[in-house]
Amino acid sequence: MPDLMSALAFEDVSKAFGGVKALRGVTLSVAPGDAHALMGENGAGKSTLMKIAAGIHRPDSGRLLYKGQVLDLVAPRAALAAGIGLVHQETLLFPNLDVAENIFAGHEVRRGWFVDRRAMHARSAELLAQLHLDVDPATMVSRLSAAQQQLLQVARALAFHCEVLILDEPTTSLTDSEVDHLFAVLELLRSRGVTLIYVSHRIPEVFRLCRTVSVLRDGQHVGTWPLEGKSAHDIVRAMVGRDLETGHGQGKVGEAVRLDVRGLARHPHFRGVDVQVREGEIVGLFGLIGAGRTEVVETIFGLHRPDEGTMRVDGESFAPHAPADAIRRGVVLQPEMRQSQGLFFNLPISENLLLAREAARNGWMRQLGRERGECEALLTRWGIKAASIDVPPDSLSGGNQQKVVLAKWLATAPRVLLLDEPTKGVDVGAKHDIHHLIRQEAALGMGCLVVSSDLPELLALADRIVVLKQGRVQGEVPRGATEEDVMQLATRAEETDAA
Amino acid sequence: GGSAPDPAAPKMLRFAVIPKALDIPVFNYARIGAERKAKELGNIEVIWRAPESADQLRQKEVLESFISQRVDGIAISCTNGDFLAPVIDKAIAAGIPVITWDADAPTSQRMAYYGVDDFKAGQRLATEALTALGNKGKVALMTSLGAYNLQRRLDGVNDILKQQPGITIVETFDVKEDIVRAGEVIATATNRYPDLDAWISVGGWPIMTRNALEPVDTARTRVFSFDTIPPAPELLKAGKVHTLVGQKYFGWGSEAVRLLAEIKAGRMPPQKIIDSGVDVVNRANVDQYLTEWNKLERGQ
Amino acid sequence: MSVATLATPRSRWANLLRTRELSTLFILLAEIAFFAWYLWPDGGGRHPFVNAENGLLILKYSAIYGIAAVGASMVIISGGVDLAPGAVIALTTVILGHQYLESQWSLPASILAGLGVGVLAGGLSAALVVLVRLPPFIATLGVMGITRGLAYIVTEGRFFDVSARIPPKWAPLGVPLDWIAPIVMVVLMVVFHLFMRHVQAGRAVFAVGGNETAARYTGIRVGRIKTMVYVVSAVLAALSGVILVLGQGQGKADLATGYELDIIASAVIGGASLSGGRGSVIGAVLGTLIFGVLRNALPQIPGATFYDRLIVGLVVVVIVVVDQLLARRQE
Amino acid sequence: MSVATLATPRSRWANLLRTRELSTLFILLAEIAFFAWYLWPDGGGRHPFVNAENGLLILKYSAIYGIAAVGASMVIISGGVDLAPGAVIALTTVILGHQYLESQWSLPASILAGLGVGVLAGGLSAALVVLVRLPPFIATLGVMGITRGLAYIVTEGRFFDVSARIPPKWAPLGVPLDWIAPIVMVVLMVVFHLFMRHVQAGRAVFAVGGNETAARYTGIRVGRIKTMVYVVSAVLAALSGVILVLGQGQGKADLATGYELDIIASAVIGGASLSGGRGSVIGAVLGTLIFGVLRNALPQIPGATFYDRLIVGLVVVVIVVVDQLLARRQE
Ligand SMILES: Nc1ncnc2c1ncn2[C@@H]1O[C@H](COP(=O)(O)OP(=O)(O)OP(=O)(O)O)[C@@H](O)[C@H]1O
Ligand SMILES: Nc1ncnc2c1ncn2[C@@H]1O[C@H](COP(=O)(O)OP(=O)(O)OP(=O)(O)O)[C@@H](O)[C@H]1O
Ligand SMILES: OC[C@H]1O[C@@H](O)[C@H](O)[C@@H](O)[C@H]1O
Ligand SMILES: [Mg+2]
Ligand SMILES: [Mg+2]
Repeated sequence: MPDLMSALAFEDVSKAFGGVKALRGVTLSVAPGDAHALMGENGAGKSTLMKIAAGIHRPDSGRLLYKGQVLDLVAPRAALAAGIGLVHQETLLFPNLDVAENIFAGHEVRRGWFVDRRAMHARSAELLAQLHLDVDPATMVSRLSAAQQQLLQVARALAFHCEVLILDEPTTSLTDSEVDHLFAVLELLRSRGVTLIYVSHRIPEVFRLCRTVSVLRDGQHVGTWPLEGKSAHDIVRAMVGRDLETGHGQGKVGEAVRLDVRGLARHPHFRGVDVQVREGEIVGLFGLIGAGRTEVVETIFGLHRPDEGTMRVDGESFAPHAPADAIRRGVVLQPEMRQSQGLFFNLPISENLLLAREAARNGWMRQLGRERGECEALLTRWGIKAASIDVPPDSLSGGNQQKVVLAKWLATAPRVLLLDEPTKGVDVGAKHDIHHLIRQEAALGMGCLVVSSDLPELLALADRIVVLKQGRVQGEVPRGATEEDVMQLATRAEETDAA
Repeated sequence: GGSAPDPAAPKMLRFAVIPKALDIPVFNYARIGAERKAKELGNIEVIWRAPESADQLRQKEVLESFISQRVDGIAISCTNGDFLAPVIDKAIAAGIPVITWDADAPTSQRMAYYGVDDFKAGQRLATEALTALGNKGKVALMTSLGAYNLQRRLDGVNDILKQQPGITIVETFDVKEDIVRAGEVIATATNRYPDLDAWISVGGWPIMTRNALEPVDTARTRVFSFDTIPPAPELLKAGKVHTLVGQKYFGWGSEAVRLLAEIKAGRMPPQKIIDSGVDVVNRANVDQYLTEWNKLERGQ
Repeated sequence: MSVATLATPRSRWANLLRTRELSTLFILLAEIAFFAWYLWPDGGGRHPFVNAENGLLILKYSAIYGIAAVGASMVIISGGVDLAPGAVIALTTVILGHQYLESQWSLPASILAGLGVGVLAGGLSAALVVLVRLPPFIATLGVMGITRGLAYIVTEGRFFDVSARIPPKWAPLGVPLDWIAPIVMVVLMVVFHLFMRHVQAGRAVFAVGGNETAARYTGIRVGRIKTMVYVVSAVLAALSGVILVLGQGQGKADLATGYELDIIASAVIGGASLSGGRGSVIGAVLGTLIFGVLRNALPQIPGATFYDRLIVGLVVVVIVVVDQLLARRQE
Repeated sequence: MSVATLATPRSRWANLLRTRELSTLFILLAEIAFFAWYLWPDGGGRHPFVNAENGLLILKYSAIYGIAAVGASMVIISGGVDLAPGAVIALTTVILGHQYLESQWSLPASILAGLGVGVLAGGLSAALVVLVRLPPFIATLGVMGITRGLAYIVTEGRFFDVSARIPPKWAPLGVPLDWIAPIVMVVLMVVFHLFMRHVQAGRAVFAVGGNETAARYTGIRVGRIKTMVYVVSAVLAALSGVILVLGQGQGKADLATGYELDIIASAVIGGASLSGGRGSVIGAVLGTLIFGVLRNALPQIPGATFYDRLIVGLVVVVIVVVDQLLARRQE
């Protein structure tokens, strides 16, 4: 029965990509004016379902109802015209255009034949201000940080005045304060009657924003419930089909200093950074957007040359000219952006898993036969869901892609593991697995330095957290500290700056 | 820029001598001839210029550039005479004498042409072939599409061959001024037509190396080609080639410069078309031809 | 966000944009200045390089490349590349000549037939790129072969002597033939510059070249935009062919052989990026003038004869390198 | 994940890989079959196309392209493109000829000098791409101009008649000269195929072409890999030049003009993607054979003279289109 009361409804929607059945007869409806969370493990089919609503994919079977009417979307254009907007999970921007042009691309404000640049800039400035995004509309997008780019994608969706706004994991790069700004805007939209569909793996956010939740599992609709009265536990169970123990699982920190960074500086990004990581220790590196965390770990990894400072690995001086040097010394980095920095979509998973190790190895012949066995072992060990080791990674869900990137680094048997947003866009189950694996590796004596915008994650994972603000270390908090303790360090700095 | 003027010396005359292209070997001898003649006459500077490869539009641009810098005379081998005619006329209207060499622009006002009559030369090449073949047999023709003088030669060749019922033309091959391609075409066609009686080429592509004609069994297939520059005469002596039709390569340059100097001195050439005549080189006269050639090369 | 912080980056960016074309203009002027100095006539008198006639000459020949470069640079900005312009120019001259002389069509009708070559060639390139999703390099390489091949088939190595039927001092609408090419080039440059900067479809070309997926997802009709640039490119090449055959008097299959690489190089010198998303129509036209000045001035330097190719190669490298270094400085 | 599900996709992927080269081989065989049928001698007797001698002929001339295509396809796989091979071939023939004839060097020394051209040209391309970070198209376009320019400067329009000093039936190491080019081509094809599949540096070429940023973050020395492919490409072009000058007997500045486009087209026909990350050395060589068969067979068809450009253009398009459609089917 079509639900006449729904803003958007999917009826028995199926979609397959080659052999992969992404959606298997999903029936689901979203009430008008609702803030509806869509949850599920990585690869459950959330993005696919949302892309169908945005006219990017066409379902193989089933149909889409919009305000009770059957809607046949032939192109993204048609969805936008109907009032359905989507903030994509991936970064989809024009690096060669400025912020205003990115917001209005394809929908420019016109005066007669000509594009009205002034009007677009003014309107962009408003949208950016709403999101507290402090960038000039004339800035080139290639100059924005990952977090700024993510907010910009939201700003673009806001410009369309949609009736249904879908946000597919819009906060993976954001810290709490940016999330606050974003939620304020979303609350405002909802109060104006806009229907929101919110895809996220961050359960607290879902409770904050949404009223209803739908859960997908393996391309099928598990159920839809009001969030009122539900617990995080319930949702996880619905998603994963089992309980996850939330153990802190403290490892034992050794005495030897694995990584010793002193007075590291790279202008204008950061300066005077001191960090020590001991064997078996997991150190968190926290900071607000643009605090320079990524820059710090990339510099340690040899991607950039520091202007000042010294580094030691296991007591020996360490000054890598390139990542290859760092890898040889046992220092590896899982980069922030897995798609652009971590994966080769032209190569099978097996190559993705072993290239790093092989590039660092001195020998030059590959033993492709033996490697297969190793790759299959890695797949099993990390629980990576893939058709085989011979498919390229684009057929994997985000969480599984992330596991491939992590596995590729652990295959090099590192001594120091630098992680930049290790669970970005990863579902609770996978996140749990990843935490478990990181702890397991640390317990074997590795030193880990973890950058994450997800404060609860850091609190659960790290033995202590170093807080960075505008490129300077503000202090650190020990295990057992609260979110408030950490935020205080970050905001105290902000107050002193304002003074 | 430029050379320091010596007020005592007579004014230097700057003659632009323009071949069809810089990458066609026959023109190298024309350059030698032109520069030698300039030196001999004294107050003449030769500017040797052309597009690298034959391109009639770029050649026209070069020609126009010489008009706007007001050189004292222009001698040109036209990639396409009709195409250049209006610009040649423009030069003459601007007071710059123009003569053509090797490849004419008959529809222009050019003051003289020095070279062969391409149509007749083609006829001659074909006649030599007919004689050797006894007016019958299978022949393959070789040209490069694009240049007008080659087209005229080809027309001349065809004019003669088509009158002979005993002659079959198996194909006219276009080698695109590429000697590697010429070699490939010769090899392929030799394989395709093992009973071929003759090759007739209106340009020198087959005879610029020993290698291009290597697959040809000269006992079966005879080769007739335009151009006699080295190593062609040696190929002839070695029996790889039957008859060559040569042109006045050094003369192209030296006559061109001489004619321009004469015109500058107020003496118009007695006739517009100065047929340089061709050198028909065959087994009988090749040694004599080589002696002559060596003299020319040494500048005697 | 204060007004002050707002002003700085915007005007800096605006500067950059302007600078990119200005820097090409600057290189062109420096080149002209160099040759003006180098070729200064010893005894005074008429300057062989700096004179009105020579200026017109440079413009007239550069326009053959320049008109095509307007379209080719749009293709490059869209993230593609067009290897067909040279062949399209040739086929246009041939078809125009054939219709005018052999089929006895009127001149306007023959011109339309010539432009039709552009529509068809561009349509074919677009179909291969958009529908069959061939990489542009290979699609337009194929179209180049097909187009030039047809020109040879029609002419069989001969040519159509259009000059025979066009009066030598012919001046359509009172404009001397020599002036037409430069005027058309400048008008097209301005029109398409405005189009690319201020019209939605023009902006979309930049978007498509910058991130095709993002363009598709934001509702830009990527297929149409690509079709547009390939058709514009081929039609402008055909227009260049029309002007060539009218101005030079011949329709011939081997005309403009290899010019595609010069045209692409001009666009790149003028600031276009072959990875798409960046470039300028004005820059591309200025790029063709940089080469045009070289082609004009080098024959005026006696010893330079065999150095042309080297000089052109060096100029390409030096300009792009300097440009790259300047761009890095500015960052 | 059961062993069963594992097996199916693995062999499918492996198949795909193999198919890509097999499909090029299939096209080549189909082409040969077509001409074998079309050129079947009416009265029986010796087949003009299918005979050992003709096969050798095709191989010998294709090898000029094929040897260079081995390197050029590696550049394409790395995400770049090399426009210089034709010019490098030419400069090599010229330098070898010059050293051998004018400077009276020994033949081996002259050959080394010729190969030196490759090292220098490749080094320059690599420097421009890696250090100055020029887009490969423009960097190698510049190197193409510089290289060919030098060839013109050295020869001044003349040529070096190496045939004068190499005996016509010369057979180094007992191998007839005609056999050398095909043998070298096949050996290089096998060696570099193995290199690209089984050697770490070869795998890295695919990684760099697939995602350069990720390659850098993976610890691959991107600069070295790129330097390697440009140098290999130019050195193999030079090797092709050496074989050309020995086989054809001439060192000349205009040799191999425009061959770069044929070489690139061959690599693409053989499965290389110009956006990098995909391609095959074997495929590229098979691609040159596809063109080689055309160059050989078309002159055997009476009347085809004016049609050959069209046919080559059509073949490029048809092969790549068919290939694209097959690939989509398989998905
Ligand atoms: N374009 C595509 N081609 C092939 N397979 C795809 C494609 N897009 C999605 N898939 C597959 O479809 C399934 C569902 O993917 P989808 O992106 O919808 O998951 P998701 O729920 O959004 O996961 P995540 O939380 O990781 O974003 C996955 O197995 C994925 O690998
Ligand atoms: N591509 C870029 N171009 C210019 N500036 C950049 C770029 N990337 C980052 N920055 C700037 O460098 C500084 C440090 O950025 P970095 O990415 O290291 O921060 P971060 O703490 O990791 O924050 P994020 O959450 O944004 O990743 C910030 O001011 C940021 O705006
Ligand atoms: O090699 C080609 C050359 O052949 C000559 O015979 C001809 O006179 C030249 O103009 C040129 O075409
Ligand atoms: Mg998703
Ligand atoms: Mg970061």
